[in-house]
Amino acid sequence: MTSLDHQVLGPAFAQTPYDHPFRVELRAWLAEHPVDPEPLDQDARFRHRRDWHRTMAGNGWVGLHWPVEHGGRGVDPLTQFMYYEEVALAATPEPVNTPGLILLGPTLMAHGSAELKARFLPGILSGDEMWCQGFSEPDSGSDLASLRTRAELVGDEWIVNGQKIWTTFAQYADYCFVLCRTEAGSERHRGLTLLICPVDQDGVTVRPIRQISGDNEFSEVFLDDARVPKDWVVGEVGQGWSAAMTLFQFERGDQGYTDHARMLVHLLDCEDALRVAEADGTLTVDRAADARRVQRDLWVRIQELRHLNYRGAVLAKAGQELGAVGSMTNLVWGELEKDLGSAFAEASGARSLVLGRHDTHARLASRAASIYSGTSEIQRNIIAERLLGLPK
Amino acid sequence: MTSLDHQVLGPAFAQTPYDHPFRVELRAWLAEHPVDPEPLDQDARFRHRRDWHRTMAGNGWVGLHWPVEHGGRGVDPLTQFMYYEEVALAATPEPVNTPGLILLGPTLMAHGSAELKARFLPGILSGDEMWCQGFSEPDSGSDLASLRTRAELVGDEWIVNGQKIWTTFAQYADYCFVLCRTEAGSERHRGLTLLICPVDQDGVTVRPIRQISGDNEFSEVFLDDARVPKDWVVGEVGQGWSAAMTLFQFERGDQGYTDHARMLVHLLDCEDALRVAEADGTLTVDRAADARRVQRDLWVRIQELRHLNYRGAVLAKAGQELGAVGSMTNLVWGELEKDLGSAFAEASGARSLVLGRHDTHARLASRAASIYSGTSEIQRNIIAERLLGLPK
Amino acid sequence: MITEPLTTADELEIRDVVVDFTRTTFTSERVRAAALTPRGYDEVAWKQMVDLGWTGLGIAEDVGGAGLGAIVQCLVHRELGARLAPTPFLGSAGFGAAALDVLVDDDEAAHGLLAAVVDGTVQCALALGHGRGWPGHESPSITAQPVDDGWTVTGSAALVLDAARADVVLVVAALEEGGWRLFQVAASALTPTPVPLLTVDVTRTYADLLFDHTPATPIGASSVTSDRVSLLVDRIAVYLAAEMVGVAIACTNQTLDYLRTRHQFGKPLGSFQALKHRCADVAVAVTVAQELVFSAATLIEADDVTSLALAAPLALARAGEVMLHATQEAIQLHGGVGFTDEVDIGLYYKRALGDLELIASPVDAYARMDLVRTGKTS
Amino acid sequence: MITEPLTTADELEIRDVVVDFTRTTFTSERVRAAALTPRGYDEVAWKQMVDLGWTGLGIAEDVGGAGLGAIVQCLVHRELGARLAPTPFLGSAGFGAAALDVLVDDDEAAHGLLAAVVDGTVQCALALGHGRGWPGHESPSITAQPVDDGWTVTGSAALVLDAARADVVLVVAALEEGGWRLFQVAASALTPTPVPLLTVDVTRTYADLLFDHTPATPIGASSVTSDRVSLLVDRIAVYLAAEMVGVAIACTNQTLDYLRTRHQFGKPLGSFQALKHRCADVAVAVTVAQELVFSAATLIEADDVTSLALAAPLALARAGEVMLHATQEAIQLHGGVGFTDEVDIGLYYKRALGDLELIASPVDAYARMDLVRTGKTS
Repeated sequence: MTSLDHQVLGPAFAQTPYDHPFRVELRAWLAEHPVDPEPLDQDARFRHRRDWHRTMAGNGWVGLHWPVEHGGRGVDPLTQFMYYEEVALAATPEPVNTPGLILLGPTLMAHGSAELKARFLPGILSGDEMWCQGFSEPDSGSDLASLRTRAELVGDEWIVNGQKIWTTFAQYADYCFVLCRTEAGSERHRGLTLLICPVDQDGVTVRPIRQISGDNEFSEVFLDDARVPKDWVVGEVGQGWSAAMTLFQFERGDQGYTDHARMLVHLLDCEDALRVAEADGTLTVDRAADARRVQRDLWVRIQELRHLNYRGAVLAKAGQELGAVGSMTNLVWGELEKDLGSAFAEASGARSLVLGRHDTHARLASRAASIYSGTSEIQRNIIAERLLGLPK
Repeated sequence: MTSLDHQVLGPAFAQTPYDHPFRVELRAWLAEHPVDPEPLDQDARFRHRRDWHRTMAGNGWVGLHWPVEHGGRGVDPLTQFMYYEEVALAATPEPVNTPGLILLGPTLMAHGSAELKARFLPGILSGDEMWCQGFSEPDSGSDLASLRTRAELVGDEWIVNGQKIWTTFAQYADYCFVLCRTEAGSERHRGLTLLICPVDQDGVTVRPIRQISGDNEFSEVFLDDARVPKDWVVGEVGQGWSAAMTLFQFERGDQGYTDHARMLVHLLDCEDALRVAEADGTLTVDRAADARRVQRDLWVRIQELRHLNYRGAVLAKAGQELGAVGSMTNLVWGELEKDLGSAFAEASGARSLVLGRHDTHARLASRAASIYSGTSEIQRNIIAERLLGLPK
Repeated sequence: MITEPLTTADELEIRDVVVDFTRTTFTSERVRAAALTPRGYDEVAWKQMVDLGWTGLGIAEDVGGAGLGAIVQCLVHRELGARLAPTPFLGSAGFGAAALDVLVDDDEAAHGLLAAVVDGTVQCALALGHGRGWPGHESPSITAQPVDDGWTVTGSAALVLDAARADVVLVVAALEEGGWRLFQVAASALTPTPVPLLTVDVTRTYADLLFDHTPATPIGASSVTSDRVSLLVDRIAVYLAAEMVGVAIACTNQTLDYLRTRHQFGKPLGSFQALKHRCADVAVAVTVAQELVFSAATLIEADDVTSLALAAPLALARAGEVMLHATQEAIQLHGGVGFTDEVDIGLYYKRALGDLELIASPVDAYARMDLVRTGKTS
Repeated sequence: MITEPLTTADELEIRDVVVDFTRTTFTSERVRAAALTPRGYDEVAWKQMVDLGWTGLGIAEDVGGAGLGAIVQCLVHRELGARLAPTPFLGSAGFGAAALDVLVDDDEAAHGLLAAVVDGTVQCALALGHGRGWPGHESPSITAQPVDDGWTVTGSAALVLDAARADVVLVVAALEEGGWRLFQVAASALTPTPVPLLTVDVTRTYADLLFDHTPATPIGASSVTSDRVSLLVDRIAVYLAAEMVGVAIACTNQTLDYLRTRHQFGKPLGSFQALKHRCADVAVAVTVAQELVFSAATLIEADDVTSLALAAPLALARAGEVMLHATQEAIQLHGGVGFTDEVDIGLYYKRALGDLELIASPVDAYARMDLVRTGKTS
């Protein structure tokens, strides 16, 4: 009675049925464009993702939520919701250039000058120019407003000095959007400006940070007299905090960000691995039963994430504020991602200690999930204070 | 290979083997003195416990840790550890008059005058006089030092006014030890005095508080010009905080307080109930398997509590400070007691919704465990700040 | 909770009316007082609810209902749960009406009974003959036998919701030739007369029912399959889950109010970060559970039985777990008063304990979900 | 942690010596550097440990050990675990020596090998022929065959601790007539030569071992029962559990240091109550797990095999769970740097992952404990 869709993704939602014309169209295109699985090596993995981005972009399958005037299809959030489910079901490479596509692009559309839009939006969409985000600093991890990177306008250039950290895939990026202090002596949220900084210049040094997984997904970015053209300001000078808040809204509002469908597809692999491990004696009966229970709990929790993402899409479609849903999805996603990573490895028992395996890697890499996009602790603070009205 | 002792209580400890002469002696006495199971009705239950206390006391089996000069046997804490295990194994009624036996008695021995000792210690031991503790107040639940009950010396009597709350079994008590403010205008820990207040007088009104379990184990105690003889002061006038801290040390240091052996015996009943419920179809196979896993986890957690109690006994025997172990046992005990209460009821499924059953009652009553003897939250604060040295 | 799954203007308007009525009607005092009455529920309030048409909100218009569908029905269950309303709404207008709707096609008898449920002349209760949960491979606990002049039913059902004072008991009984059929048994035909069980939850009445060749009238012309009975359980599971989230939301909101106002160590309790984080976890869990429940309700409305078969046990299991956790946390976060009868938090906890046994425990609901997901349902 | 199960003056004195040596020797830099050497461990430190007599602390005096018993042995495992010391101590002086002690009675060969392990001339590893965990009803994975001039062994063992560079592999092989016997296999007799496996834990070496009619020398005159092999597993489980609590204690202490000093939002991180409470929970769990482990060590010393059969799997399971939880919490509580290679927290986590697979996962250890408790061991 249940279809494969139901088995993998769960019950359908009224507005995004599994036979929706959009799904049918995208499935047909994906069936005609098979793609290899992702390699383990990080550099190869990034190239693989970038190539796939370009393939999709070349066929109009990237940035569907962007307005038609900027090269998108102007689809509504519910269609975007289906989009992410379908590309995940087809086991395509993970999205790349999301800092440009999800964050800076839409922020530019809201706050950017016509010149900046014309200059940067096409490259983001096509994947010809890659982007990274320069917000966090060594001494302002969870407390963004305490940032100290400063920029000074000298002639027709901003001269930027400071240090960013936790910048995802900076080593592959062409541009970094940098939040910095442009008003000497300003404090907290005031006097900040959001600049677009070219990465390939003498004043910018990228030092990748080695993670426990062996990856270098995050970098420190040292800005030593880095130069930014005077007009490459997103929004107004001194109004960087407002631009950043707009940008965060997009981060939290993107229904693909907390990728439930990829998780559900991975969980299917995980269930397969468990069947193999139990059959060949790698796992005892007791341990396999335990792993099965864990996987079932994960399926349930991913359904929860999926329902939050759906709610987010429904609210976005209705033009409503997404902040609330965003903090919840971030929290739910981060904790879930870790447990999913562990469950992957657990499904194969001792084998997943050995390097060079996807499950080994996934377990280690997933430990960052509840930290790098705002720690779970910060999310809980936000939920308690802003959404539940508990006193500071 | 395993004996019933091992199956119920777990692995032996080197210093308290299951064939220890003390255990043998006590077991023999208990075998000769069978006792009915506890009734459900609270008044009947209290009488049942009190009667058993008197039976044991009459045979020298109460207050074994008290010095011989005060009617005890002066046994060391490891013997006391065995004592609690043995009376639990024999399914005897729960201890009663513990506020006197565990707390006030030893505090009197440390801080009391010769007159007070002679007047009160024999009645505590024999169970002829019952005791309760008057510390908490309506507006100073977890924050004892903010208490407001005041006593004023008028002639040869203290006149006490104020209100206590969460006083266990006050309705059955002859005396209440009351911490109150005797120095007008004093604040926090200063100016407090510990008084012995007779309960049966006009100035004392006991209002039992109905719990969600239907019991009235705790009471509000209203003190309206209650009278206390001038000399019924434990320790010095104005040094009540110090006396209270001594008393807390005894509370935390008593190895029977966190009654692992009773829990292990109850868990055995619980395992039996589960077998019955699965056999007669009350519980599905899945639910029974889940309940079995929960019970196994509980056995493990009770073993942990047991090891903490043992460590406490070893430290006490060596004359060392027990505060550290005490906060841990309180925390571990409270959380465990709740889960054990739920597991009792879960073992019989829907049946345990019906009133008049021990499991129904135990589940409801256990919700108080992590609150009334200092909330789990307060215990965690203490552990983090005092034991781990994390900043206030 | 943090999100409100009701979105249309109509839904929000009905919600406000329902909330207004339940808040003013089901005060703590009235709820506690009603528990002590002979019928065990608030008869005045129940009559008002019938007069306001609540018993027909989710029932089709051609039998006198308002035909507003499952979302509105769930909204009512949620809000009644939030107030621990002592009424037979769940057993009669929820479970009973659903049985008439799902198990009987186009039958005058069903319509007559449905109309009577809607207009309050009949209060019914539902006894499921396969036992608890969804029908599986166990032997049925209630069977039907044809006799000369009609039918009788035989068997038992434990802790049947709202059955102690029902006028009619609807019985889903197994037929000898296989399949199931819905019967009605007049309360007066039951021997012994069902007695209200004293359970932890004083706001609700239960009874054990015994059938011993008890005269029963079939409703509907034909038998139905186990799949159809499963669909009925799906439906009532969603209703119950809606009540569960109501319970969870209400006790969480009461706890948040307490933490905002109660001071200790010179600060509002709610400013302590450890408590904040626990509130955040509860609130997120409740919010998400509510999304699962109302999403399942939309599947009832869309008649998507394939998705509902997954969504209903998922919603019931998760709402049940979350409700239990929320009520337990509410007790703990209230501190001393939390475990006393002086606040209502304990009543919510005890309602939770009862609700968890009504259809299927979370463990059993998950097992059902797994069977559906892997296509292994009977 | 919060309590220290070592109590006698002798034990505390030895502890201070061991802690002093491990702190100064196994610095983060040296540990990381050793991982990159061909042997994969710190050979200088290992020689020092042998010279200091650590390889003989828990071994009887008549074979050249110090005869200090299981508590001191566990202390050393704990402190080496706390520093993630890259040495073959656990595999050789722990597992290997235990096999010689438990499985062989009064035999010159065993004593000779034990003495060689003590004086460091031989480094050994242990391959268990029943597979992982405690022996049960599964077919053995390594069997022994008598041949003309002696014995051979056949089978395999995956991820054998410290086996990549061992001189001698001790093999517990199944005999055709039933029972088990301990054999030694020279590393040079192994084909293919074992290669160090690259695992998540760079501070430790593992190898997969293959035996294909590999010449093997029996140690001891007679075979032993499964019960005796179980006793061996009990013993080494306690040693491993001691290492586990060392790992848990060290990363928890590093985390507490970090929280005391690192500031955010103008306050030390450690003053945030939600973090405090999580630290309290971790510290209590670690403290209790350590009590379980050292209590089991006293049972080894008291030769109470009945109690040890329960206590060992309990200690291993709980220490394993707590270690994993403590290392995961350490990463989270460190925030950003926690998941980088710039601090050692990740190394502790990865050691934990390895340790959890060495003998038995917590789930399997609990299953063993249940069998023992209910008297259902084979």
